[in-house]
Amino acid sequence: MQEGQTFHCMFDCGPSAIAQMLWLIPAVPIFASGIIAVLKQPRRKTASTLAIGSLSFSLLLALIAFGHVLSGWTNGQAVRETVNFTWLQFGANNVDLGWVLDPLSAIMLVMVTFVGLLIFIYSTGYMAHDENYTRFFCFLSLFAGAMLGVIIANSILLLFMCWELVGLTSYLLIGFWYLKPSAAAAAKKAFLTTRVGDVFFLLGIVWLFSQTGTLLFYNNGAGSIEANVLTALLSQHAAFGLTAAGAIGLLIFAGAAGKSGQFPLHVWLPDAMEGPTPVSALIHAATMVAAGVYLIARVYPLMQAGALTGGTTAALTVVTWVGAFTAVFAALIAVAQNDIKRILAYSTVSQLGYMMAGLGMGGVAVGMFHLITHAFFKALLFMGAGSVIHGCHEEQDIRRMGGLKSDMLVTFLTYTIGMLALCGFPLFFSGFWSKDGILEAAQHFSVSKVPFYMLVFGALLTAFYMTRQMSYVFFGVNRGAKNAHESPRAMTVPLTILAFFAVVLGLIGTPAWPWFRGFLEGHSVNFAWSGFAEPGLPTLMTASSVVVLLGIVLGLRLYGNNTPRPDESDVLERALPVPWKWLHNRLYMDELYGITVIAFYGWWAQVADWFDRHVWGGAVTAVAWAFGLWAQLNRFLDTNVVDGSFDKSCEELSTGGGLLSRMQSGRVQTYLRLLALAVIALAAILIWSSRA
Amino acid sequence: MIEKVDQIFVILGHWLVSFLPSTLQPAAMVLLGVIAIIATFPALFALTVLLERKGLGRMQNRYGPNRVGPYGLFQPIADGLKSLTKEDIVPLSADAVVHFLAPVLLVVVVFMGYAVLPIGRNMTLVNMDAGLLFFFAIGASSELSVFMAGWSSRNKYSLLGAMRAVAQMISYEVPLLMSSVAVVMMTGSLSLGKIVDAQNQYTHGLPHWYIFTPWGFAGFILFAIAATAETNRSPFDLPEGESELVAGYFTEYSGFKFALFFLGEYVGMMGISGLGTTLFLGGYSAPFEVLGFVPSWIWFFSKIMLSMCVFIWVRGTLPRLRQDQLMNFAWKFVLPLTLLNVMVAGLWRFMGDGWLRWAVCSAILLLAYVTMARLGMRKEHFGPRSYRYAE
Amino acid sequence: MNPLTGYLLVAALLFAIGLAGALTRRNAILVLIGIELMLNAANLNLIAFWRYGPHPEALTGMMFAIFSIAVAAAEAAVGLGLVISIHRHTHTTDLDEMNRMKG
Amino acid sequence: MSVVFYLIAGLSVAGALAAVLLKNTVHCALAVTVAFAGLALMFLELDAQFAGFAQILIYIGAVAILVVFAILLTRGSDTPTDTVFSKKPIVGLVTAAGIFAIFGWAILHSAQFLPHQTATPSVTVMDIGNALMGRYVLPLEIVALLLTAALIGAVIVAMHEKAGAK
Repeated sequence: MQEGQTFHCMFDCGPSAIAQMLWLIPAVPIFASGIIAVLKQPRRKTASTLAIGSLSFSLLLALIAFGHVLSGWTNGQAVRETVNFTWLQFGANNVDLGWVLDPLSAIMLVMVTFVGLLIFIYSTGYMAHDENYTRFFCFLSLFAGAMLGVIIANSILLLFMCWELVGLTSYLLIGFWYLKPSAAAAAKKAFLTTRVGDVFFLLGIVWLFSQTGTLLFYNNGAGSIEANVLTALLSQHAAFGLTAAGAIGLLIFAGAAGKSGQFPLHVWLPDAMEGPTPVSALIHAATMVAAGVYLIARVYPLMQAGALTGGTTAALTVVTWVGAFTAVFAALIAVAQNDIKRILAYSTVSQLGYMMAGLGMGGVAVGMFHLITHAFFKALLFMGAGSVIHGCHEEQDIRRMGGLKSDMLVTFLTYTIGMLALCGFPLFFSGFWSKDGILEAAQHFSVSKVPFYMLVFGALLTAFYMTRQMSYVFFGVNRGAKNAHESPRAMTVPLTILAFFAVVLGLIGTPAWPWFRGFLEGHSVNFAWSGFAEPGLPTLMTASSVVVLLGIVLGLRLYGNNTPRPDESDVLERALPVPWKWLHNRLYMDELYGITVIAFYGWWAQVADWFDRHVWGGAVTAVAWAFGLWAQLNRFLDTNVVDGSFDKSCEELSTGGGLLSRMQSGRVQTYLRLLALAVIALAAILIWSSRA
Repeated sequence: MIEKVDQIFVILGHWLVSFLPSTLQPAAMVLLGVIAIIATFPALFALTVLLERKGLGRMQNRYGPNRVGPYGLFQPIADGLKSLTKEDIVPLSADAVVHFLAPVLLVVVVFMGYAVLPIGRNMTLVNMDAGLLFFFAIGASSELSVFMAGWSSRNKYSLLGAMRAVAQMISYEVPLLMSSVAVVMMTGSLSLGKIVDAQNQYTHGLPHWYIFTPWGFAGFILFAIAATAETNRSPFDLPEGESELVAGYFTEYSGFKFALFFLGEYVGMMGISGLGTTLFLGGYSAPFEVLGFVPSWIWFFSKIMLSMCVFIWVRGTLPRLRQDQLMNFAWKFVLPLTLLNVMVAGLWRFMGDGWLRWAVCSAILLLAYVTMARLGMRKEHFGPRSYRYAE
Repeated sequence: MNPLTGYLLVAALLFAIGLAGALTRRNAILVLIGIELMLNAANLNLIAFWRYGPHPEALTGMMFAIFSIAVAAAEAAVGLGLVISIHRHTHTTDLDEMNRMKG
Repeated sequence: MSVVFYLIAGLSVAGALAAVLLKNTVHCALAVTVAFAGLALMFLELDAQFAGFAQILIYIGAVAILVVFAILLTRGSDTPTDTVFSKKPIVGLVTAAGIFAIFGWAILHSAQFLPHQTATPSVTVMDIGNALMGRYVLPLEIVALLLTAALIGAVIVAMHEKAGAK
């Protein structure tokens, strides 16, 4: 620890050793990334070993941190340890940075490092033949570090810095195959779209800082989202009847919406699938897109500020509506897509909508639980998709697959588990429990019942499009050109591990044993079957099970054994041609943006260009011409007036210098003697004058 | 009782001094100490020479001295008698005064170094605050005597040997100092007594010697290398490389003056071993807490003799370096590592307690060692030698 | 006699001797030696004033002397380097012959 | 004024005189070493332990050796046959004598105003270290920079020029 660093603590003690060392968790992967960056391209083994080793180290530390929080929790105290230090000082204000160890960050740390590590390992298999393997691991490692930085940040500024780093690595990795024009375009699109949200986020940060004077979340009661600061914020009023807290919350949510692909900033996420599949799995399914959700969870006290008991706030209502709308909207589009990764991408958008809605209606625990379970099964699905793509020789169109269940048994089994978890298949899969939590929260939502019905409809659609995809890919006959093959062990082993967790993770959040909620909210939990018997819950569980089964049955009926060949049109397309066309073209969102936002900017750019060429350019030319004239005049003066007098004075100087140079004999000792004599003279004068 | 045995020399000294009037007592005590040092170390020198000749003999598969006395034990006495009785030859063109002063100066400064070494508990002749600095200051003076010997002999072998020796001693004095600086940083004192006290503690019966830390271990190795070079011992014995320079700077010395040089060299070795022992090996402290009953001075002398054995062993094992290798090794390998070691010591000091600092510090040092060694090995191409003079 | 006076006199004497050496010797190295002597004399003054001055715990004179020693080391290194460099060009260390500005 | 002081002062002055007067350059260098050693002893006599040892380490251990090296490298170790003094040495001698006269006069006339602290200052190496790292840290850094510059400069100045580089 450096000096000058202050420690803040919630309890009687300073932060524990693990809290003080928490910075190592992001620092080590970033450091590894730096080393990999300077490695030569052929040092592939070194690069992957460094990346995996550093992340394993982070995982180890994350587990220790998690254990620390866990032991604190079992001893009946909510652990929240912060380490803060001042980064800059200007005027009376400090820019403080710091990190925090609490249940929220601990559980996210474990999730990100664990899923990340599996995907790193998977990447060694998936990217084995890529030329730029070293660069890939450099970016991946940098991403992991930045993401972990987002998680541990206790300062919204530090969070924003890491947030932008995460955005950068996302850009770099989407455009990893930058020679492909579509990848480069997708990278650019992702970067710009998320930037729109980030501008609002930055505004929110600035506003928050100007109102509270602190950037820290938690700082012994003086942090920006702690109770007394929030009370002050609530008394401030912004426009449209919002309090300052609500307005800042909305601005921050805009940033989160950009990163988490919420409507209307979702357009970049499906295109982001141009990146390598491990990237899609890690960044665009499991971790980065969840950063938005995590951000809302982190500033939840701010979003919730001013809510009456059982009530909600404007900010949370907006979050809920946007989330619920996105959930249905994206699920609808997913029904009519043919690219295996694109379906999963829209599914991700939809599930992120669920998380947002869960946060909005049910609080941190509900949304975060779905985030954690989703991270595992969606990473599993993406990696399974990657395995399929790999096995089918880089084929991504599901119409050209089929019958893979015998060729790729491990992939098939694990993919099925992931799919069932995503659909929320009753009782045995984690998705069921987490989605159920959201539905239950929606049922009790005080503002409106519409989000509940939207989410139920979304669940039906989810089950349907996943079944459709499964039928296309794994059932029926192979419609592709070549034979498929199973992927190497480096890819299947992580799949198996993730599949295991996709099943068992549900157990920590069942109504009978809401361990997860208890852990996050810091109260103790006991196992009780009676948890199932809460009023309305059995009905809800049954209803959602029925909806899911309905979706699956519908999918199987339509696509089960007679999946169409690539040249045929889809079953639904034949039945409902017009809606299909709309859905297949993603409801023309990109086109809408094209004729509105982009067209406007294009027009604006043309205006600016015209101004540049004619108005400013003309002015510059005129100035240049004037200076040219001035220079001509100067030259005339120089040659005739200045030079003449200068030559004359030089002659005089050299004559005078000749006289003086006699004194410069070049003998050192002569100079030294003169110096000494001067000293004597000076001393004599001094003494003589002091006597007088 | 144990205390009494440990302090036996101190008690003896006080008893002897108590016969004098009290005004004279401090001076007499110092005088006694000086006499003790001047008596003990030449005796050890004789023992070491015998040990060296025997040990080298065994290493080279021969017997070594075995004619004078049982097992050749009286060989040093015979050697001494021979030196004393031989004619003292001064070359005609030599600068007689300087020629005479050189060995005297060497022996004087070498013995002066012992003034600050803690030989045992309460057995430091002058316990001064800047003891380490004193030792190095005195050690630096011995270079001058080497130069005087070489220059005054008016013999090109002597002069070349002296120049080599002085260049080598100056070069290796820097790493020697730097590796000690790490210890000074950790102890926060230049006083050798305090350095020993800082190491004279035990956890679980194991000592807190600096050699048992990453930086201390690295520092000790570097110190040992620099000390070997500083005392012109093999494999750094170019100044007296007999195959090249006859006998280096003491080619023109014979008889008793030669014996003085010989004495100076060995006593200097023991002195620098004593310093290394004090800095890194816990000085007079026992290696295990349970062995604390053994008198402290026994430990000090055992450690010195052990390092003398290592000196002998190294001499019997390693071939001599070439001049350019010697210089490259000093400036491009040992010095950077000592500088790094100083930084690592700082890191160690500020990283708090725990396993992390062990891992980080060891990793840095190991990485630096491997990298530098690799770089050094890679660029090794043997071109023709180039000689540089000032003209 | 005040002990400080004694030290100051010795320092003045050494300074004068050093100056005489620097002014009269032909060999550039010996001129440097003379200058070193003068520096040392100044150091002696500093230390003596520190010792007998009113505030020895402020360490001012001592610090001056230590820095002066360090600067003198640098001066000696550069000065002797220059002498060697000049010797390489002109094959002399005689200051009377080194009267050209160009090497 | 103790006997020790007179002894040391005599040693230093004798060393300095020898350094200036001797013919052989190496003898001069060795004599100046004696003067340096005398001064170091004088520092010790003045209770400036650290400065004294630094004086020994730097002047005897480094500067004297450097001087000796320079003498040997410039082939100055042979005793010159003609005079060792430059032209018009009398001017230099008179100047030096003048300086000494003024200094001596000034010292003797200000003797009664000179401070006279008899108490031995209790300054440890620790104090010096604290002062160096505290109040005098900027000078220390500057000296470090200066020494680095001097090191590089000396190496470059004395470096063997490559053939054809002239």
